[in-house]
Amino acid sequence: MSTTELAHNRHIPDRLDNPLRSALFSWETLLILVAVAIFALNSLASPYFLNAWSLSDLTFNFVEKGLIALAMALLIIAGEIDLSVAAIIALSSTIMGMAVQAGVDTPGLVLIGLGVGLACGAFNGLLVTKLGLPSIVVTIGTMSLFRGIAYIILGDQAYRGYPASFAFFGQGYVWWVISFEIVLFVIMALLFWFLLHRTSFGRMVFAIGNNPVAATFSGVRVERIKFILFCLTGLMAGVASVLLTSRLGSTRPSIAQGYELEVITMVVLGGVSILGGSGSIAGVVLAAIIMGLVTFGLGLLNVPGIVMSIFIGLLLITVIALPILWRRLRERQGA
Amino acid sequence: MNSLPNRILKHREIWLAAAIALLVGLIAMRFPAFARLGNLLTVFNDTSILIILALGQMVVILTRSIDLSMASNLAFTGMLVAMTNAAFPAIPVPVLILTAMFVGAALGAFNGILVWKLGIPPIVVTLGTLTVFRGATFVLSGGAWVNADRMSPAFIALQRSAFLGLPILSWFAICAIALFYVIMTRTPFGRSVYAVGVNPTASVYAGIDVGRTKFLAFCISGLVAGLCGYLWVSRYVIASTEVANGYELSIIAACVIGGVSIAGGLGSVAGAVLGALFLGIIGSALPVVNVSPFWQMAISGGAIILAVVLNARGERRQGRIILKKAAAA
Amino acid sequence: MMHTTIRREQLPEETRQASPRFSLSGISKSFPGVRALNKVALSLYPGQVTALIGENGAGKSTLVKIMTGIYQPDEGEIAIDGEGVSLPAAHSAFVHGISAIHQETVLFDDLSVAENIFLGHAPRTRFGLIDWSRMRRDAREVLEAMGASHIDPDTRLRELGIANKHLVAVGRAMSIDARIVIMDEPTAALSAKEIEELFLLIEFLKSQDKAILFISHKFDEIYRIADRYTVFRDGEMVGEGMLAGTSQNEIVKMMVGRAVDHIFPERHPTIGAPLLSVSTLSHPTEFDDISFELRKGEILGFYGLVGAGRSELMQAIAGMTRTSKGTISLDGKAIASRSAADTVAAGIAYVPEERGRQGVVIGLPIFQNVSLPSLKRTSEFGVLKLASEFQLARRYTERLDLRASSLSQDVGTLSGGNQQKVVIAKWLATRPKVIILDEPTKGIDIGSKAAVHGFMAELVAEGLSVIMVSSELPEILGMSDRVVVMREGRIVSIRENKGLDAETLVRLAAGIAA
Amino acid sequence: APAYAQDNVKIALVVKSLGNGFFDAANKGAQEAASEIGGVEVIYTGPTSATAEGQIEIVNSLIAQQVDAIAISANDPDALVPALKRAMDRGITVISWDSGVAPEGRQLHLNPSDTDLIGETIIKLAADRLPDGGDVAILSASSTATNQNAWIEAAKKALPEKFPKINLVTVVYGDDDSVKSTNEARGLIASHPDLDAIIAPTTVGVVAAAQVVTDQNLIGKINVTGLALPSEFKQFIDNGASQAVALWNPIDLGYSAVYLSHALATEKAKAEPGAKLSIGRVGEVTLDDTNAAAMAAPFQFDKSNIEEFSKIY
Ligand SMILES: Nc1ncnc2c1ncn2[C@@H]1O[C@H](COP(=O)(O)OP(=O)(O)OP(=O)(O)O)[C@@H](O)[C@H]1O
Ligand SMILES: Nc1ncnc2c1ncn2[C@@H]1O[C@H](COP(=O)(O)OP(=O)(O)OP(=O)(O)O)[C@@H](O)[C@H]1O
Ligand SMILES: [Mg+2]
Ligand SMILES: [Mg+2]
Repeated sequence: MSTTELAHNRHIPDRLDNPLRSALFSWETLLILVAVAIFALNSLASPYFLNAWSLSDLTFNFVEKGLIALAMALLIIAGEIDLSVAAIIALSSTIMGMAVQAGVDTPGLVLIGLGVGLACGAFNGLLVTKLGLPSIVVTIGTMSLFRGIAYIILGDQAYRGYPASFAFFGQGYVWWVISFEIVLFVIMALLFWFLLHRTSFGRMVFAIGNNPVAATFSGVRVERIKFILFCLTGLMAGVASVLLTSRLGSTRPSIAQGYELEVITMVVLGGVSILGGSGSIAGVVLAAIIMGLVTFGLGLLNVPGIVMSIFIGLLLITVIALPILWRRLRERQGA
Repeated sequence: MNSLPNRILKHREIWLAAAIALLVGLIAMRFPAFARLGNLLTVFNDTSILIILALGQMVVILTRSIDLSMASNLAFTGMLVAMTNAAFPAIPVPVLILTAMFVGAALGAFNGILVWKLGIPPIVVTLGTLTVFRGATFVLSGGAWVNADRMSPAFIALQRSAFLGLPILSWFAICAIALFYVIMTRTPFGRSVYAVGVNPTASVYAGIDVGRTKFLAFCISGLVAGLCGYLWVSRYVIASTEVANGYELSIIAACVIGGVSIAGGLGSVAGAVLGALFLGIIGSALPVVNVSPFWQMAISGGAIILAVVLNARGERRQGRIILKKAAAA
Repeated sequence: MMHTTIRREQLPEETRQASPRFSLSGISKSFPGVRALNKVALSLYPGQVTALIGENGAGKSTLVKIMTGIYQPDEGEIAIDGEGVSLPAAHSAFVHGISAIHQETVLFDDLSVAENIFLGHAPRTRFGLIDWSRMRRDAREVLEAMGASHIDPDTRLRELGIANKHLVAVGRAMSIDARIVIMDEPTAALSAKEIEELFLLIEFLKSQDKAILFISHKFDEIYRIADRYTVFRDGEMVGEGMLAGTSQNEIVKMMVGRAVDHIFPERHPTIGAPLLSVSTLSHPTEFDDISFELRKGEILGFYGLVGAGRSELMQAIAGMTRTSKGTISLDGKAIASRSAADTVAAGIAYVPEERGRQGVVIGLPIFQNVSLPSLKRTSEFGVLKLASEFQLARRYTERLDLRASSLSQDVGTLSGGNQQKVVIAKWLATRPKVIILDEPTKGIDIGSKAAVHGFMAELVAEGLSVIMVSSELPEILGMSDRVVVMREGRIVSIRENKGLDAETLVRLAAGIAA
Repeated sequence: APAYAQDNVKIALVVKSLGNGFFDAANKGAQEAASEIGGVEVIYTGPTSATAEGQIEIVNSLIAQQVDAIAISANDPDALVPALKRAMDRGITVISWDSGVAPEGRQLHLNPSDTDLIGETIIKLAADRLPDGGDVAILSASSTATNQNAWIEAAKKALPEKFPKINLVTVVYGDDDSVKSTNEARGLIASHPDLDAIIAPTTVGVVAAAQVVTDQNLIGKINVTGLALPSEFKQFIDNGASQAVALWNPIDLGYSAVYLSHALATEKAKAEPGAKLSIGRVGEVTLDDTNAAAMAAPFQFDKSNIEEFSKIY
């Protein structure tokens, strides 16, 4: 803290370190390095990897989960969590399927898909903010509830017969190998980056996550913002549902099983603190890409998916533990 | 004001037990055989594994932690003992059970060490080990299943054989309930688990090592998961990578329904057991009363939400009272 | 133990025979930015009650935590019966027979009363299991001995009022067969009757030859129960001796009359018309029938003992808590809305007391902390303008002479005093008409205090009105134009700060007849 | 077009889930076909849990690896169609076997046996032991499995004419998951006290049902039948929980899948309605209007022969 004592001049600089320099030592840089390394390894390991179509196909492995992770990142930064996102996908897809039977056309289907997602998110948000319940239990409950409703509606049936134009969202290409899904992901990532890092809303999200009491004392409407974040997460689950349903061309109640944990893993791997208060959209996007690279790369080598998950799990623990060990080490040297 | 009936009614476990009795009553109206003792014992036996797991999870949750890796731990140890049994049928089953408990506890200790020594949030640690343990199961088995034909008769028969008219599996649950009851209510460790969850700062003042208590809690949940690894595999007579996939959330749900507060410090053995039984009864009753099994998930989801809402009502915190007249009133 | 032998020579006749049961010497303890204790000494004698006296923040509780193994001193020795000991953890204090009632009730809300009393040393059965029935019996005995037999050992602590909780804390200390008993403001939340019972208990402990440390801000209690006194000021020991023969005035002077006091700013207030008026404001449990007016350009001091309810009142005015009755109006307009966001918009800023919890957002950099309540002004259509955020932050932090290396530094890395400056800057940046400062200099060093005081003077000179809640007499006397004294949730007196003296205020706040 | 420049023809055998004994046996046959044909590399793969999403990810990586053919036993007839269509667009031969995909998602489908025949056989296995008629229930796999649903349809069709005394009380789904199948079997027994037989046309479900009957001491009262792998099921024939079960030869099925994939991929054969295609040592099949073909009739196992077959698969 010697700098503190020395700063006798009344001028306090905006920042001390060169932003470029601090960017160089950031979490995102680490993730970029990891991503590049995995990319390189993939290209070496399989001759089929470096190919426009392969790289395009690769994106399907993470885009739907990544879209939810964008919103989930904000929610976790604000100190809450939503385990029901995969169930929201299932319910939203089921309702879309019902709408198809009723003869609704593509634009209507999309609206319904997004609307159901939003409504589910709002339901979570109401339970958490109005009744003051812990979000982790609320969403464990709604996770069963939402998917349960999908099972009640569908039972052992499947909905199919989506209109041909509906296939575009999950299967269509905007240009050459550039799929609609990846374009949407890039746009959404930019939007969320802007929302979190460049608006007063995003600033309040950080404040809430770091210290909800102080945020309330500072006039931040904590409950309202949390509610909005739950709605946003539900909405993004709705978006993912539209994409996934379109990609599968059919709906079963077991759709997107287990996605919630993968989404949360993405968020945490992206450097978002599970305790709230810190994280970045760039990190989450990179984590999504890394998970896509790992699964697709190992898939090319015909490594079973479950073995890939060992890599992801270890990556998660190591990446979280490393900074802590590093700090310990430095403290020990300092003492 | 503190009369006995009053005090009893304050316990949420009583309410839950009443709700379960009501549920059984309702089912019995449509299907009387369900409420017969024999059938209820079968339901209890069917729920035994969930009960044991919920008890382990309860200890962890009480310390303000969470163990998402229990089901994966179960799959791993289950696979390990099944493969051991297939390869060396001569090893007596009790030895295998002890092995399962030991291996499970070791995996739990791995979680616990990361929480204790590195201070990584339990949810992150166990989210990681959730996939690692299950992946390790696949690696261990090479993806192959161990079927009934490869297990020794004793391995399969043990929990099915009866003692005093009850299957051994039920006895496992009964012993676990008794043991956990004693640990949680009658041992300094059990009480320090509560203390850590209720108020970590005050625990430090009272001379409790908070990190170590959490570590031990994870060892217990791991040990229990290991034991259930054997029980599960021998009950369903199959060991595969997919065993109990996603079951971690059912375990947590049982605790939550049983009134174990996710914020730590609140919850009881009776609650966790009743929460598990509630899920077990719904699961076994639906096909019986001819409600489509597809309703089961929604019903248990609704039950979880309802339980959380009701528990939260009971926990409303009061502010401090400065005014003397208010304090007296 | 050289130290103690020398000291004994100076002691009056009757204690010279007894050697101290527990003695600390040369104890220092620093926290980031604060030297809480500086080479202090304290001795406790068997069969005697020693009162530890000092202003808020003098370091009393810090010493208690060192005596109970919760904090480790930076330097100094601890001895029991003349033998040096170390207390590396709370448990080791237990083992040495030290028991304490801490100032913050560190109890377990969701455990039963009996368990709160016995956690960590519960009676066991032959098999090593906790013996609940004996524990209940013992708990009942302990509570009865304290005259608190109305508390049922089986109730959950959460269901008890704060006074009863405090009794349980006392019971916990009693339950250990301790030779040294420490009580950090045990009477703060007790009623007169309960205090009487506590005193009977202390008399009993004295007769049992225990060494007792008693901390209180209330002089009548100190004179009733204590034999000896030790006075701390700003982390240093400034005096000790036998109470008999020492007048209350002498002690008050020791604790408030600071030799190296900083000079309060010279002010020539021009006080205008009433700006904020609060009338019959009430809360079901926290405060009742509060009416006062704050005038333009005025500093209104709120004095009272800890727990008098000043903070609750101010939070209600700031829109953080609901009230049951009464009105608040600013500039003649009633403030209808009851949320912090609306109060800020109306022009009232509340700088909270608990800086760490309610004030700073640790994890965010300084400039983001400062701009948090003013985000509307540093953004356009919700889009942040970084440059104007920095500008805003710089304007107010530089005025407060914040010592920081850059505005992008995490506030968590600042010292307590500098954090406090950030909090004040944050509220000033909202351009309020009224600013409420709750313990604005709590836990900050003398230098920063002067800066804050100087700045307050500037503010009122610019026409702002200030409410200053403080438990520090010099601050109240040095800064206020008028002083409101609160006790137990009610206003007991509103006075012009002319010819007011510390003792009058202490008496009013503690309810001692003059 | 297939890459002749490469030495090997790469054929991916995609199964519903890894670890399942039935598919492991099929893989054995696939490898046999590969070494018999020569110059063929078989990639045996599948998700860990039987989901369509898992299979889609695998199909995507197979497309990227530019395999020559994909032979899939699908977890969902519809959800896989888009991914498989894409594979065909990129010149990959796609066939389904065992559990089919909708016609637009594959070039041909290889049924292990004639659907109607299987449907009839599973009922007959139960009916043979119930000369006076009785109540039977079906424990199926996943509710979306094409093959299961087709067999159950066929069984229902056969009931009124050929087995008038047999009463099918219900159909439940165990999702090819041991736990779920066990619970469903228990539910069946609890809710239908007069049940005489459980028919499980799935190798996972039939083992679970037989284990439940054994555990609940209902041997002799409830007869378990269906489709079972002899090696996994032998003990239940031995202990009497089941009188007889049936199955086709999974080894032959895997063999044929690879044989046909190879023939199509190397353009030695063409998949069109009515075509007669050779499947090497197994014989030949004829494609119907939907390009589907059926292999041999299911084979019955009982006390007399299970010992022998349990050593093979
Ligand atoms: N954990 C801590 N971290 C930082 N500073 C601390 C900590 N604990 C105490 N301090 C500071 O040490 C000083 C002494 O505090 P302490 O609580 O000992 O005072 P006290 O004499 O007990 O006051 P009171 O009469 O208000 O109880 C204060 O300036 C306080 O802010
Ligand atoms: N009854 C109590 N229960 C719990 N905490 C208490 C109680 N009384 C006082 N405290 C603690 O003492 C602190 C000061 O109490 P409070 O804010 O009510 O009174 P105040 O008159 O504003 O005192 P202060 O001079 O500390 O501002 C609070 O932050 C609180 O933590
Ligand atoms: Mg104190
Ligand atoms: Mg206060």
